[in-house]
Amino acid sequence: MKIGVFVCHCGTNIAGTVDVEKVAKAASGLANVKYSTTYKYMCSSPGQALIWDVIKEKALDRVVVCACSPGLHEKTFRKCLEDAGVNPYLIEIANIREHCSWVHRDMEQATRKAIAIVKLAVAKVSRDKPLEKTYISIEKKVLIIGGGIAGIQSAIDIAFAKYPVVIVEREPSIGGKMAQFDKTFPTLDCAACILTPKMVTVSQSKYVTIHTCSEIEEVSGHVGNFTVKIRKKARSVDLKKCAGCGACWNKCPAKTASQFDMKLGKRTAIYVPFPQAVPNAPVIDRGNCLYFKTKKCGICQKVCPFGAIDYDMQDEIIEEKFGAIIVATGFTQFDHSVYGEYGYGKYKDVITGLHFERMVNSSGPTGGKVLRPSDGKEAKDVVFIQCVGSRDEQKGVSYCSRVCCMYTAKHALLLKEHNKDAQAYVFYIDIRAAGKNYEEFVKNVQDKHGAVYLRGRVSRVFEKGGKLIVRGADTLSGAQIEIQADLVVLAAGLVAQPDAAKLAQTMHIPYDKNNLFTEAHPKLAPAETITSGVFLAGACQSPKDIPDTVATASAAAAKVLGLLVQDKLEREPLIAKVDRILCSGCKACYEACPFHAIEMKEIEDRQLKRKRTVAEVLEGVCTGCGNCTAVCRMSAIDLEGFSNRQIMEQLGEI
Amino acid sequence: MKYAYYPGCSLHSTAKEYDLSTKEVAKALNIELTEIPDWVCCGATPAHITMHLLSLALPVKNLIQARKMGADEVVTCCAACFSRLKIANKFMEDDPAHREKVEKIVGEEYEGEVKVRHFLDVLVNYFGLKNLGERVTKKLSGLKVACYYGCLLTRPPEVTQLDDLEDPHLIDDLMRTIGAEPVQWPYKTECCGASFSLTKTDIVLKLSGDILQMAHDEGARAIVVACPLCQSNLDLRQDAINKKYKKNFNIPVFYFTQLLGLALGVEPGKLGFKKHAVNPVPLLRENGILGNL
Amino acid sequence: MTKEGWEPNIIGFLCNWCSYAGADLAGTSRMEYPPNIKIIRVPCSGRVNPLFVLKCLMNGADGVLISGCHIGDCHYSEGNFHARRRFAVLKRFLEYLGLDPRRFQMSWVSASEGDKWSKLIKELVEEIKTAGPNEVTGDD
Amino acid sequence: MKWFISQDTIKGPFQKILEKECGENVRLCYQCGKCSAGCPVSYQMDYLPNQIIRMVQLGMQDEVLSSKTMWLCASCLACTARCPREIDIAEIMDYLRRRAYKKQVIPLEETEVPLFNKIFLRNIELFGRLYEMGLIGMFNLLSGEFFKDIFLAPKMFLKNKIEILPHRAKNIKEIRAIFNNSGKLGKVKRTRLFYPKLVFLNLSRKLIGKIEKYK
Amino acid sequence: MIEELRNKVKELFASKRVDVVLGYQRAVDGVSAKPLFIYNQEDAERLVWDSYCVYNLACYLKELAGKKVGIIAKACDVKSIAVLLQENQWKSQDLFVIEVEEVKPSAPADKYESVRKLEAKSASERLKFWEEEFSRCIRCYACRQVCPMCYCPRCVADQSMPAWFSRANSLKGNLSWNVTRAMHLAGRCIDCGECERACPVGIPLRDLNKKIEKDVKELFNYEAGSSVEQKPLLSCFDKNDPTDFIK
Repeated sequence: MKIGVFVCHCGTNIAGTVDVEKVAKAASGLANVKYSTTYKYMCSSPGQALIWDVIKEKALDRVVVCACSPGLHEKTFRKCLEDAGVNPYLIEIANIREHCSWVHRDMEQATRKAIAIVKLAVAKVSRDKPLEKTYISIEKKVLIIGGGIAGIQSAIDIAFAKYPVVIVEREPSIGGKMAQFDKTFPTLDCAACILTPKMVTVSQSKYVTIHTCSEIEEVSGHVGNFTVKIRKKARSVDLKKCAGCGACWNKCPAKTASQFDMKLGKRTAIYVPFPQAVPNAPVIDRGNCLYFKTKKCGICQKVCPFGAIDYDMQDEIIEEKFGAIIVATGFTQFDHSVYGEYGYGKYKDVITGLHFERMVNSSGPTGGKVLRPSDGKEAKDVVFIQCVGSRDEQKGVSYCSRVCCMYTAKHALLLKEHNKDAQAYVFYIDIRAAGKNYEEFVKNVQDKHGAVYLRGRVSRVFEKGGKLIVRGADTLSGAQIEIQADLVVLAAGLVAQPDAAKLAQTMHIPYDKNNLFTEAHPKLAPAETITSGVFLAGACQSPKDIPDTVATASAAAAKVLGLLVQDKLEREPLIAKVDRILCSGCKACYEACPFHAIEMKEIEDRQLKRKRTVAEVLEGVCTGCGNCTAVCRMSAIDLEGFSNRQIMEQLGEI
Repeated sequence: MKYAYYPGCSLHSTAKEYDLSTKEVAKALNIELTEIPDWVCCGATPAHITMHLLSLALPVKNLIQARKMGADEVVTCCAACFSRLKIANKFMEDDPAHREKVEKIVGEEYEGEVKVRHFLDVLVNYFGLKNLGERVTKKLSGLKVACYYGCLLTRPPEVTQLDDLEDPHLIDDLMRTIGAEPVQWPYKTECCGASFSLTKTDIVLKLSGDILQMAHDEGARAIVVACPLCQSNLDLRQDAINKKYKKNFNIPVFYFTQLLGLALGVEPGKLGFKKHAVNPVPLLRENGILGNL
Repeated sequence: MTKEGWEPNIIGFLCNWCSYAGADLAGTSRMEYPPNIKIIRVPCSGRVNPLFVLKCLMNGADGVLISGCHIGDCHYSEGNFHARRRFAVLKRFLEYLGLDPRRFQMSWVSASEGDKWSKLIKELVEEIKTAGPNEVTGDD
Repeated sequence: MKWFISQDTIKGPFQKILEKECGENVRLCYQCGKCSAGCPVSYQMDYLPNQIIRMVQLGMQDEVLSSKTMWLCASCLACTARCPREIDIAEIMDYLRRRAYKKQVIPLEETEVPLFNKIFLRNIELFGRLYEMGLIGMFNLLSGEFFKDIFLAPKMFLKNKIEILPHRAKNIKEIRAIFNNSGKLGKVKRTRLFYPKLVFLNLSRKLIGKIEKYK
Repeated sequence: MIEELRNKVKELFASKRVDVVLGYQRAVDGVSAKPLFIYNQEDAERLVWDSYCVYNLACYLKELAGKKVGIIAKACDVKSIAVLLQENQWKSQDLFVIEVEEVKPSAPADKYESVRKLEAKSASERLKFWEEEFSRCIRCYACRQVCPMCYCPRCVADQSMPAWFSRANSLKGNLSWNVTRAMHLAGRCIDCGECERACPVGIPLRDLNKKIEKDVKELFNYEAGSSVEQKPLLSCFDKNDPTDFIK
């Protein structure tokens, strides 16, 4: 074994307080150290050249560099070794700058400590093992959970790079919440006009497969090789045969409230949620279908020219492999029925933002008229209440939903557009219009469209004489305000999907107290999760408006592509490894691993002539935290790069 | 069913009829109410806005009295007393520091919580509407009433834990059970001016006026209450309200116990209708609930 | 009981992501602290095997420190939770055997807590100084 | 209502004192105004509840204690029940009143309530239970509203709603003790000194009022 | 009673559900009992069961890996079996547990009395006490041999890469071994007492195990062998585990 020790001056940063020559000399006395020297800047190219030369000349097989913190130049020197034909993992860094020269003043003390540090490093390097980077194959296919604007955008970006994508959507059509919107702030272009083309693009792309009426059943495996079970709910309509002619839903006798129209309108039991639906094929809502309720009727089957109706269709489970997963499950609107002071959701004329979106939509249930659900009269005085559910620990969530200020302003404007003599009153606490042209938009709504903004939360809403009495305050003028409104629109906040937590658990990704999925790093990795290979797009991570959603969707797509373009996935070899001979299969490591990176495997033991189970590390999943090694009583599982031998050798040096 | 009974000052003066009718109803349903021996005032609002500790000490004093008579549940009818007693209990439970001080003040230990119940609670949730219904001998059919709960029955919810915060319904349920027709109206829990009866009469007139107006507009012929202060503000001050706001309200304000009493066939004379400022008899006659008194 | 010229010899197991970086920060911000601690870098406080601690004490270390990320900050999300439980047991047990509690300590130091780190070491060294040298009698 | 606030006021101890003594954290308030919106008496207040909270946040003790607002609070708890930040505003109002008593600051144009409370409690202290007749009489006398509710009185006798004579509690001693102790423990000034001041304020106000009418 | 037991065992063989059954037989002294390996119905006749049957039969399971085993189990045996199942050393379908009532005087009022006594002593006193105890250790590893939980293919004490601690019969070595042994039993030892019974030099080993048993009960409300489902003590955690000892 030939170890070389290279001591860096780092200008005066180290040499100023540490007698580097003395250190080099001391090092040369250590076991297996064949050579030691110092240099002004080891990280500089001449410095690296020096190391290179010495390695060649003295045929060194291990190196210790005494310099700055490994975080800074460990990689640099690994590279240097590799170039010199030595395994890059046969190097140790002795941190004699951050942990020595910079924190001590007394030269003698500092030098003594530096030598101690070098000893530890030499001890460790003497037990280093040559390691090879591991590579795992990648299934070149992407799963996107959620077919809203986020999922669609990610799909488009990935398909554009010619990689296959599978979108799993719970509803009968993709499009998500955006499909329900009328116009979009601040530009006021109509949501459908900008969404539909994208929906068509994905549906026509030969790289995209869309599973509607489908949900994730089970996820196993790891980055590069996920195995996913998808449940395709019985649609009762054969997509291959159906041409979307509409014969069936035009004849269907069973009517029920349309969820897409927030129950403001009706639909038939066999229905297409909205005209631009993708796929443009109906689905049978078995709960309301006469055939399923009474076994009578069956009209749709009779009238279908393509024989696409299949009452006996069953749920099917598809199992597919994916290299990466994008979670884009979006949000749901806060349920305002907890607000007793606003009528527990019992007042017909107290509606939410999403209701309003459907109302002002010219193809919506009211044909674009703002009408009172109670009596169908046109609404003149409309009160908008912001922060319903948001910023309210008492009844809702503590966070700000970020989009309500903007969509409320938009609603106030649309109200005016749809009815000249209508008046909008907006109760707000703070206006949050941070975004390109957002502030301008809100000001414009106030200045040009005469929306009255009142700064205060509404205390109570109640019905009297066919009107809604709204009791609020304007804290700016210090006045109490009572408004007799025809319609009250609650800017209900954005919250996680009801089953978000369940999904997170099946995916092994963390989520916060509001069931929003947690990103890998709040600033530097907002689109990743700590589970490598799983990414986040859109509002499932936190409330977002459309531009931000699309941005994160593309970000996630970029991350995924970065992954897929690798023909093999390179993994640092600093991961856990099991010695089967020592392993008793007690599962201590299996239970302790935070990443589910350990499997129990049955093997044939030739000596004992019987089967026994042992632990096995999933190289792709292991992150090298080493937690498993500390619970292994028989030290059968060990961590490369920080192995028991390396550390025990260091402890021998104290 | 046995309970210790804490009437509170009002029920011995301005709200005698409440006291009477309560006892009558209890008798009719053989719910045993034993008045706490020499109980003292709970301190009401003046106490807690003047001396915090006193506002706890007085109720606790009474609760201890109740303990002494071996009761572990106290029934009260006055919303204010109800609230004060409950708040005191809460403090004594959650806050050892206060507990210590208060016990020092009262000079006695308060071991264990004595549950505090409003009579309404006892009737609806313990005796049960079904049982009540079976005992009704005279349905108060056709009597349109506005059930008025006021502030302290429901607020603060975590203390009172009695009824829905924004849309309470106990009295409504009770009224339905005895055949009356409660109107749906939005002022169930608005404030009547309460303790300002003497000091800020003008405020009382306005707030109580609004309430009467709303009740009238929603088609109620009478108001049913469970709080003596509400009753006196709405009833005694109705004249003044009419004068001040040029109205001519003539809306009797009943305690729920009075109407319940009638429904249970208690002899009307014992229910103290005579004590009302707004004479309820005509209305009751009109609805064929009363013959000649 | 302190011998002439004796200086405490302390071993610190620092998790790579928080405490080691915190110690680096103490360096970059030139916060002085006594040179009695030798640092052994581990990926996570969860990597530290109780036998390491035992080994240190047997090899005559006067003090052992295990330092990781604050609860909730663990780079591996759970490592420090495991470490906390593991060493709660070990600490009590070693003290039961008569070990001076000051000799085995644990701390959470984040990557931004250079000041906490230097303060911690100052205190630690003082404590160990008062505790005196670790004298496990006998030899191998 | 224009003030000048110096940073000394803002740094001042008032907010902390309040938090310590009544256990409510006013810093939680983000001024949404829901309390003021639902307050039944705010139409008579000089500052809305949310403004009072804001003033506390800014340490404006004098302005707060000399305001009418807390004396007009009917303790209906609508604010407390609906506060999205779960601040017990009513409790804060109570506290402010108690503090006003302690510091003996009473807004000149708002004296009945403070006086009434004192009389009420005295009444309890004397009789153990409320003696309405005494209360009304004493209050009217001291507040200079000699003939207030004069028209109600006979009605109430007739319906013997209120007794002429007080009920005498047997355990009156204990009650006195309770009052004294809680006074001592709660460090509340229960000196009668305070009365004349209040009474005087009242009478003079009423007198001026009457004279005004006379002109 | 005993007949019943014998029949149960015979029945197991009759139905071919086991290769061997672990039980007790009378020892040569005609009084005490020693383990009995039953391979057929006849052997079953030698089965005995009384207050002299103290050994934890679970210890012998180590040697029977891979077979189908019936075992006569008292309370403590049952617990050890629970741990072995929890730790995946046995599959429940390979074990037929015949539970029997203990015919032994009931456990003392406070099983941790001795531990508490020691805890009450000063640190230096404790150190002195254990140093004396451990200095007697002869590293015969009998404690390991009899322990039902010591089933590691190769014990760390015998490993050389790395050598975890000195194998020499020195105080340090002895101390290291005994600490390691106790730590490796944390949350696993069910206090059957075999180790202490087996120790030729009479080191109060149970006082080591019981200390940890007591602590984990206090700290994490964890009890070894209380269920097969529970996770190993040191492989799981609770967000609210005690944190006060951390700076």
